[in-house]
Amino acid sequence: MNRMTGNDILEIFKFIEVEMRENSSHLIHLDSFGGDGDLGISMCQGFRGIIEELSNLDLSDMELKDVFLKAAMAINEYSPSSLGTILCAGMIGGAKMIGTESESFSVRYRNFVAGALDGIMQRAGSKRGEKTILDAIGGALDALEKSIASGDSPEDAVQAASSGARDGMEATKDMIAVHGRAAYRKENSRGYVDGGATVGMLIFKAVSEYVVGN
Amino acid sequence: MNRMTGNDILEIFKFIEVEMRENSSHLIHLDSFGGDGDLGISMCQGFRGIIEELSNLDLSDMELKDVFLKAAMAINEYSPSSLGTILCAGMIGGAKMIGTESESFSVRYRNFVAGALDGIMQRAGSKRGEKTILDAIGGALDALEKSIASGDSPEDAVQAASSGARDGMEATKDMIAVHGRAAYRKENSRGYVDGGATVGMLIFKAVSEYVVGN
Amino acid sequence: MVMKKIMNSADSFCDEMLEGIYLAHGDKVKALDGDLRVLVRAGSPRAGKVGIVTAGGSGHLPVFLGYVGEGMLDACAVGNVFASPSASKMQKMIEHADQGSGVLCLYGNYGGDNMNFDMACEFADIQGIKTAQIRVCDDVASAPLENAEKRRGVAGMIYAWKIAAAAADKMMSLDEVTAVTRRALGNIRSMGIALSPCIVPQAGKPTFEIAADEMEIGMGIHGEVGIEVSKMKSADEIVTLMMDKIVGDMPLSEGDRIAVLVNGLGGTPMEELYICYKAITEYVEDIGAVIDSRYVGEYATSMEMAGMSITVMKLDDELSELLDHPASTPFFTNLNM
Amino acid sequence: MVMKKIMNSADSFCDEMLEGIYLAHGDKVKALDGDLRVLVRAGSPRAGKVGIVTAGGSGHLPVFLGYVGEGMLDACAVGNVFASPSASKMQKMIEHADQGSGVLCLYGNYGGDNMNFDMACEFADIQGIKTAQIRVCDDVASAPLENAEKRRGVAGMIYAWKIAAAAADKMMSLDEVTAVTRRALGNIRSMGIALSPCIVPQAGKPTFEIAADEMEIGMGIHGEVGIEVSKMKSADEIVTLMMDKIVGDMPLSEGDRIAVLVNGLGGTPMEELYICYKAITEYVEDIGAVIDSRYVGEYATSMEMAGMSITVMKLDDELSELLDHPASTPFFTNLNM
Ligand SMILES: Nc1ncnc2c1ncn2[C@@H]1O[C@H](COP(=O)(O)OP(=O)(O)O)[C@@H](O)[C@H]1O
Ligand SMILES: Nc1ncnc2c1ncn2[C@@H]1O[C@H](COP(=O)(O)OP(=O)(O)O)[C@@H](O)[C@H]1O
Ligand SMILES: [Mg+2]
Ligand SMILES: [Mg+2]
Ligand SMILES: [Mg+2]
Ligand SMILES: [Mg+2]
Repeated sequence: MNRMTGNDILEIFKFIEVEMRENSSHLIHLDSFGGDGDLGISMCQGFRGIIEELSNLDLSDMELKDVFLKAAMAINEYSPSSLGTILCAGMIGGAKMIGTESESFSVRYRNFVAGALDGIMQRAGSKRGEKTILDAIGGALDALEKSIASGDSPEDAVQAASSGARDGMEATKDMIAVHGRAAYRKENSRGYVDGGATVGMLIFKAVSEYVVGN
Repeated sequence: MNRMTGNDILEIFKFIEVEMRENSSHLIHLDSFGGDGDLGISMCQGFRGIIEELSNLDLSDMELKDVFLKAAMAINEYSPSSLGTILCAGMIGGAKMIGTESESFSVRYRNFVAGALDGIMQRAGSKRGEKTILDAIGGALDALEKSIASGDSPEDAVQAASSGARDGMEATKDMIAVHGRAAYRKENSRGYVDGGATVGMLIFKAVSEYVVGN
Repeated sequence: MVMKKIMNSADSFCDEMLEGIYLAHGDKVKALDGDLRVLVRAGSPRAGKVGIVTAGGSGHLPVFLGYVGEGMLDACAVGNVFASPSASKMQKMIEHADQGSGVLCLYGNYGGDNMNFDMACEFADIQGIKTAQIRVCDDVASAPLENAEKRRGVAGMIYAWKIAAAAADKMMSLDEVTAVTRRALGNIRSMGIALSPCIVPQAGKPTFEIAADEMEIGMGIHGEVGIEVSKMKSADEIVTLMMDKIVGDMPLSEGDRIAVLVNGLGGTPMEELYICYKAITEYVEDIGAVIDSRYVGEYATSMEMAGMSITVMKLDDELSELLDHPASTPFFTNLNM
Repeated sequence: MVMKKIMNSADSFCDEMLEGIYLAHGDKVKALDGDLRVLVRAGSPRAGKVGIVTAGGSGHLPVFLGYVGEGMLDACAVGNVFASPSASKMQKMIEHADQGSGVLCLYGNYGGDNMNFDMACEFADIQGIKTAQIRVCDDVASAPLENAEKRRGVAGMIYAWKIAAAAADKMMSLDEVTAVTRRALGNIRSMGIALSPCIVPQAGKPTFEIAADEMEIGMGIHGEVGIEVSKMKSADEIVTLMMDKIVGDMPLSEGDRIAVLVNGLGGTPMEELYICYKAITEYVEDIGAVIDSRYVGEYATSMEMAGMSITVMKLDDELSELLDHPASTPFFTNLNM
């Protein structure tokens, strides 16, 4: 998998949507500790919305950047919850950095993830280490950097990102939330994994499974 | 016990109040089948109200008729629920018929009960056989008539009235309610004893226990 | 279900609630001669106006006392939770409300209230006050049409008060007010469902339970048993079965103009009431009738009971005009409608 | 706790509720360009008036959309239950509300709403529409005073809207409206308790449970955890601990004039709110402050959640005047106060 088209992106969103659906009650559960327990619902709606919007477009010739901008507006429209809006900001940030086909898959992937991280930090006023989805994305980015430095294949890159995201997610367990509703729990927000970080992990997992499988 | 004073009446109301208090949850339970479950509460309030009002009066020289009129207004004031108001009507009706000291205790008691039955029937538009307190009062009246016909003592009369009231109460088990909230249950009101009839039974029981014990 | 109420004690529940109301709305209502249990308008009564009064148990806010105010009731006697006030309090209230033209006692058909109003009116008679009594019997679930006078009074009271009070405000005579109110009541039907019980503070536990997946169809506002217990249904199904029962009792035809009250019993969120209102509009539209006026909200509650009731009033020109007549109490107004 | 709601489906919950509202109040409010999720006043906007808009999740009726109307908000974008609406809907609403003098976006401080309003205002900027944003952060239980900008927005929103909308109605400029609203918010504090959870229809079960004999002190209106879980207390004790927290944050002194909002969260009967109001008057009297205005009822709910909140606004002459300025929406009016 070196050449990605808009259709691949749509297929990846379908993989992500399945993950969200299958983990819906788990996400609701995690979001209930400090949040309002809507995470499983809002993520299913958001990714279904993206799929619906993208399915109506001829994606084969569309630039990936534009596909992500469409997806960004769609997730905000269909799931304007905190995380839906954060993912919107992330996709806008990623789209800006995704570059052109002249670059390799792994580099584009790394640049997209870096752009997403940046976009979210600006929109949401947050940074890594604050028990959010940023920790999963940051974990993926670190792993991607390493993987690219050692010249890994696209398959290795996505798998590295996936396990990096999982590490980032797991690290949120010991963090204190400072953003979102969970922040109201202060010290008590320690001890469980962040729901948004779990969403991040699931996204990287879905990307990895799609890329490895195709 | 041939001469009754207003003080005896007050003591009897205290006996009745104890019965209501001790059977409060049972009355609530019975009133819950078809009614609103307030019977235990309203009866306690009502009789406590009577005791409070009468305790402020010099009863020793008051005519029994006037004692009952005071009690009637008090129970309506402190417990204006259906049954409180019915007992008010009953006491007014009874007071009208209680006569003077020239008559024997048993005759006066019989006349009072007959007047109470009448007063309620007129105020509430009901009659015996309709699953109400009237069945207990009616049962007591029948038993009193018999007891007087056979020349029984005051003690025998009150005991007869008490067991007659209990029979009347028990007979309500197979009746269909046609008055009050229980009437909405129609056929389903059959199968349990009426709460108001149980109150009636407890009143006659208290009278009997006071008279026999003094 | 365990009792969980924000209160100080069951015994002080009603009086503290009343004190709160007088403290909050002392410019609009007052305790007659300092008696918390007799609530009257703060201003002095209008000379010559027919008095419109009611009475009933507590636990139904804004019913009963919440409807005392401009263009609405003149006075209300207040009982304990779900219990009638006494005849003597009613009598005081009637006396106050009489401005020489008589007083209409307009209240729900419940044994205790009936007998106490009977006694109070007898007392008033003796004092030479002209009174009329109308018992509201709008709950179609509580007795068949041929025994309509045995039906309970539920949220239909609000329309009855609105009509009667507007008529009195227009200085109609006691006979005229009584006549138009009776006519209105001939055109009013209600039906309710309950999803959860409520707890009388002094009882401390519910008088009945409803299974988690069931509802009581036709339940009364004190938890009196209804027509049947059924599995939970969808909003559309619930509205259809309620409207079928109402329309079965009081037929609606194409072109009829109606007023609709969708009433929450206390525990049911307003969101659900509007979902029901949508279903009602569809039901009414199928008949070809027209909804001219609607109230959606908590108008007659049973404390924390979950559930709702629907009330329909068939309108004519006079009833419409009386319904639209301005009314303003601390708990109810049509000035924003 | 099992979900028991009068609805047709969780997915249609919000849209059917909205359809019901438009059907009921079509003479007062309408769906902008047919979009159910953008509710605006039915009439055409007043030229030159500063637009006052809000947005937020469903499940809080009468918040948010219920405050759109005469003398109140111009428009409201409506999200799913407890979820923000999208930036594009907010943008449409801002565009509609702008009458050349700019638009104040006045809403509760929640992550999703904040980010979406930020985006929407960036879009509006590009279109040349002047906007200002104020996030209501009135819940003293949600963060200490030094982090006051992190606090959640709860029932204090109602006072903020009332003040801002009255100022706009008096044709003040965007800067003036913003300034007086900020000043009002500096004088507004809220605190809530919850006695039972509520269920988001699409979740189907509560996000938390409260033991039968316990309450959550300081809980947010979406069930965000509060300050502490405590055994149930008496109404007087509850009011004291809530008022202590409010007054600890915003001192009240002898002679201060205040407005008080006693707000039911949905499942708590109005009777209990008045018992609390009585306790509040006693608390305030001990300080020597004076309650000049009070709202008691369901002003900002969490569907069927049982509980209540207290909001206090310290008044000055200007705030009093703006508070008293006439307002009339289908869900809120002060015409009867
Ligand atoms: N400021 C922020 N920056 C980054 N991520 C955030 C921020 N605030 C919240 N999140 C993420 O969003 C998740 C909650 O999303 P969501 O359930 O949609 O929020 P809400 O229901 O409060 O709108 C959190 O678990 C966290 O990962
Ligand atoms: N019309 C009536 N005539 C005689 N007794 C009646 C009548 N209606 C009700 N009762 C009695 O009153 C009892 C209920 O009293 P109560 O609980 O005070 O009623 P409520 O709570 O409905 O006011 C019934 O059990 C019945 O015995
Ligand atoms: Mg959430
Ligand atoms: Mg009863
Ligand atoms: Mg309520
Ligand atoms: Mg409610």
